[in-house]
Amino acid sequence: MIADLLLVAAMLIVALASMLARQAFTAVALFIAYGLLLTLAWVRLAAVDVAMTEAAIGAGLSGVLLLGAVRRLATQASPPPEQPPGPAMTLLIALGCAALAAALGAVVLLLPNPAPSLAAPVAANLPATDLGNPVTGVLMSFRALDTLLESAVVLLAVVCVWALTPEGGWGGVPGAAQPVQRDGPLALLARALPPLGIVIAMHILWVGADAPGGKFQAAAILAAMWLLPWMAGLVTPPPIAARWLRWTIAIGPVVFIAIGLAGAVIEGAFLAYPPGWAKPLILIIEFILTASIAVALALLVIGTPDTAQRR
Amino acid sequence: MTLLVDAFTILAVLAGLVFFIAGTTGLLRFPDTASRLHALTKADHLGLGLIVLGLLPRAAGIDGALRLLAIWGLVLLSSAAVGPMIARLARLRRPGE
Amino acid sequence: MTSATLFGLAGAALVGIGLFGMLVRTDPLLRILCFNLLGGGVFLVFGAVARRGAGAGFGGDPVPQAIILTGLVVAFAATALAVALVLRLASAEDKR
Amino acid sequence: MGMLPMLAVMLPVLAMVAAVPLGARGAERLTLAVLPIGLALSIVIAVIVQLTQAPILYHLGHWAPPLGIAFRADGLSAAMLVTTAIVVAAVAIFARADFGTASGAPERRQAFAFWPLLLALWAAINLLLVANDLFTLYVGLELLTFAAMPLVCLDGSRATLEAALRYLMFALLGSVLYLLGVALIYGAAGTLDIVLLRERVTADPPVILAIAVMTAGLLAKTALLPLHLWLPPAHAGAPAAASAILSALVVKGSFILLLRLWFGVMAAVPLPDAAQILAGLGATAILLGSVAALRETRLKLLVAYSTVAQIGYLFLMFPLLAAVPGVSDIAAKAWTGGVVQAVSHAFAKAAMFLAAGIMAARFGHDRIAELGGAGRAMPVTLLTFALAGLSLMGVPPSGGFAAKWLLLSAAIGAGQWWWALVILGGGLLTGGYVYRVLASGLRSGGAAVPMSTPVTWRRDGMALGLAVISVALGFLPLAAFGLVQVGQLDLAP
Repeated sequence: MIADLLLVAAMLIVALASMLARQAFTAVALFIAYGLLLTLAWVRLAAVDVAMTEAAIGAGLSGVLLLGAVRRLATQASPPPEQPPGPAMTLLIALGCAALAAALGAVVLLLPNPAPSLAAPVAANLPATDLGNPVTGVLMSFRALDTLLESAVVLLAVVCVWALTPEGGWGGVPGAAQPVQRDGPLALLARALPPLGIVIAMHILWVGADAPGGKFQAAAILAAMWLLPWMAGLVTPPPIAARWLRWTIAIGPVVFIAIGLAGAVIEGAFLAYPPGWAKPLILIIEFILTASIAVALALLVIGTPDTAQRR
Repeated sequence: MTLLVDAFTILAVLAGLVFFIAGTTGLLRFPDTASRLHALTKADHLGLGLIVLGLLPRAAGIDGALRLLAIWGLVLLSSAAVGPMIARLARLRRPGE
Repeated sequence: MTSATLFGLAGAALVGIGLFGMLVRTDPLLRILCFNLLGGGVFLVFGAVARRGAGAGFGGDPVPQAIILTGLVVAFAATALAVALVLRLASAEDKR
Repeated sequence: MGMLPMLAVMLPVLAMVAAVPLGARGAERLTLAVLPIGLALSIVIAVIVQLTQAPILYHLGHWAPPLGIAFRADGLSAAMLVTTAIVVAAVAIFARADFGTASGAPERRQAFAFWPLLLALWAAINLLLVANDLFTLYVGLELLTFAAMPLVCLDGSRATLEAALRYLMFALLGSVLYLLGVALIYGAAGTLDIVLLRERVTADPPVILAIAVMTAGLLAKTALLPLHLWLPPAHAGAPAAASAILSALVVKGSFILLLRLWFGVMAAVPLPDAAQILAGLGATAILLGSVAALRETRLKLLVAYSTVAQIGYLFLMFPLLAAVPGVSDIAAKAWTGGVVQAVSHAFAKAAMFLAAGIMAARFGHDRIAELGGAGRAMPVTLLTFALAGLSLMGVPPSGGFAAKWLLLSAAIGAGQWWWALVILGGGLLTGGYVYRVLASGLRSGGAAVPMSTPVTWRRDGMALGLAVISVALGFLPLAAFGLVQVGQLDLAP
C-alpha cells in the first residue's frame, strides 16, 4: 500500500510537472517518465498485458514521436502562439477541471460493491478458444471485432499521415532525413539491438496466446527495431509509392476480415472459428497482423513524406 | 540452504537499493548534466547488477536466469548508448559549461 | 482503501491535470502531450474498474483490460496523426 | 438475414483496407464497384425492418452480450443507412472529376487519399448506426474522426491545415471524454451492450457523471453551440465533395450516438431538466447560427453556418421525448421529427454544398455579392440551391417541412410552445439567407461568368438529385415514417 501511495504521488507530480513545463523538451522527457510510472501502475493493477503495451507504445513509441517532433520544431520557425487565456479564465478553467476530478474521484469511491465483472464468463468460455491468456481470448475471440476495426484504424492513420504530404512530395520517402551516424553510440545500438529485439518480439508474440504478451506488444518492439537504424541514418524507409509497403500494412486487416467472413459462411457468424480451429486461426491472424501493425506503427512515427527528400 | 539463499538475496537486493538511492540523490543534487549522468549510470548499473545477482538463485530454471541477465545487459547497452547522446546534447545547448 | 481505488483516484486527478493542460496550454505539441496525460488518467480509471472486477482466478476483469489495450493503440494513432498535422503546419509556416 | 448489418459495415471496411495497396486509380474503381452493393444492402435492411417491424439482431462470433458484441439495426439505423449510402454514392460520382485518375496518369496525393477516406467514413457511420456496444461505438467515433480530419485539409493550404488542427483537438477531446464515460458505465453495470444497459442502469452518480461527460464529448463532435467554433472553417475550407459529406453525415454520426445514449442506455431513466438545457442550446444555435449565416459574405461559410443552425433543430427532440416517457403519440412525433430532420438535412446540405462548390469552381471565388449571372449561366445549379434551401426552411411540401411540422406539433402537444416559436423563427431566418444567395445569383450579373471550367451534367445531376430527394421526402405518406419507430428502446415496454 505504501509503495502504491509513493507510486501514485510520483505519477501525479511528474504529470503536473510535464503539464506545467516551460520547454517542450522538458515536458516530453517528463512525459516519458510518466509513461514508465504508469507501466508500474499497470503491474500493480494486475494488468501485465496492459503494462507491456503501455511501456512499448504509451511511453516508448509516443515518446520517440514527441521527441522527434520537438527536435524538428526547434529547427523551424515556431508558429505564432495562440493567445493564452487570461488569469481569470485560467482560474475558471482550473476550478472546472478540479471539480471534474473531484466528481470523478467521488464516483470512483461510489462504484458498486461487489464490482460487476465479466471475469467468470470469460473463464467459463476461454477453453472454447484453446487460449490460456484471457486478454488474448477477449481480443481475438469474444471482442475480435474491436481488434479488427482497430487494425483498420491504424491503417487509416497511416493514410491520414501520408495525406498531409506537402505539394511535390507525393510518392517520396516518408519522414525527415536522418543524419547518418557511421559510428557512435546510436549506431552501435542500431546495429547490436535489432537481432535481439526481433527474437524478443517473436517470443512475446508466441507466448501471447497463453501468457501476457501478444501482437500489439510484439509489433511495437518490431517497430522500434526498425526505427532505431532509421534514426541512426543506417536505413532509409521505402518510398510510400512502393506497392509492397502498402500491401504489408494492408495484408493484416485483409486476412483478418477474410477469416472473419469465412467464419460467417462456414459457421454462420462473422469471426466465429470452427471448433478445434480457433487457436491455429488466431495464431495465423496474430502473426500476419503483427507484421502489418509493426510496419504501420513505425510509419506513424516516421511521419509525412518531405519535399526535400524526394528521390 | 534456503535460509542461506534468502539471506544472500536480501543482502544483495538491499545493497542494490542503496546504490539506487545514491544514484537518485546524485541525479537530484548534482549541479550539471555531466555529473548527474555520471551518478545515474554508474550507481544504477551497479545497483541493478546487485539486484539481478540477488535474484539469480530464485530464478525459475536456466532460461529465467538468462532472462534476468539479459535485462541487465540490455540496460547496460541502452544507457551506454543514451548517456553519451544526452551528454552531447547538453554540451550543444550550453557551450559555456 | 484498496489499491484499485487508490489508482482510480489517481486517474481522476490525472484527468483533471490533462484536461486543464489541454485547455490552457497554447503550444499545439504540448496540447497533444496533455491529451495523452488525460488519456492516461482515463485508462487508469478503467484499470481500477478492471482490478475491482478480479475473480475466477484472474487478477482483474480481462474484458476491460483488453479494451484498455485496444484504446492505447488507438490513442497512439491519434497522437501520431496530431503530431504529423502540427509538423505539417509548422513547415507551411516556414514557407510563408 | 442477420448478416446484413454486418456486411453493411464490413464491406466498406474491406474496401478501405484494400484501396490502400491498389493505389488511387484502383481505389476509385473499387469504390464505384462497392457503392451499388452497399446501397442495395442498406435498402434491403430497411425493407426487412419495415416488413418485420422488428430490429435485426446479430451476435458476432456467436458470442452473445455481455461477453460478446451485438449488432442491432433498428428503424433509425435503417433510415440512416439508406441516407448514408445515397449521399456517399452521389458524392463519389460527383468527386470523380476532382479526384479521379485517368488511365496511365501518375498517382496524385488528393486522389490517393480521397477514396480510402470516403470508404472509411462510410464504414464508420454504418458502424455507428448498427453497433450496439459502447466501446465498439468508440472505435467507430475514432474511425470517423480519422477519416474526416484529412478531408478538411485535403487541399493542403495553411488555412485548412489550421482548421483541421482545431477540428482534431475538439474531436480528440470529445472522444477521450466519451471513453471516460464508457469506463464509468462498465464499472457501474458490468456491460457495454446498450440493450442490456437499458435494464441495468439506474440514476446512480457513476452513471449520471458518465452520461454527462459523454454528452459533453459528443456535443463537441456534433458542434452544438457553444462548441461549434471548429465547424465553419473546417467545413467551408474543404473541397466541395468533402464538405458535403462532412456537413451531411459526419456530424450526424456523433448525434446518433447521443440518441443511443439518451434514449437507449438511459431510456428507463429520463432526464427532463438536462434535456431542456440541450434544447436550449439547440434553440440558441438555430437563432445565432442563422443570423451568422445571414451576415456571411462567403457562400461556403454561409452554408457551413447553416449547418450550425440546422444541428440545433436536432436537439429540440430531447425535451419532447423526455417530457412524456413511454408510449405516447407526442414522443413518437418528436422522435420521427428529429430523425426526419437528420435525414432531410443530410440530403439538402449535401446538395447545397455540391451546388456551392460548382458555383465556386465556375466563378473562381465564392463571394455572394458577386454571384450575378449565375441564374443565366448555371440555372440547374441555382435551382439545386433553391430546392435544398426550401427543404432547410421547412416550406411544404419538403422533407424539411415534414420534420419541422412534426417537431412543431410535438412541442405544442407537450405544452412546450416556446420551441415552436424557435422553429418558426429559424425558418424565417433560413429563408432570409437562402433568398440572399438566390437574389444575388438571379441578378443579371455585371461581370460575365467565366466559362473556363465546364460543368458536366453529371455533377449538376448529382447535386440536383440530392436536392430533389430532400424535397420528395415531404411527399412520402406518413406511414413510411413509421420505419424510424421500429425498435426504439424507450417505447419498448
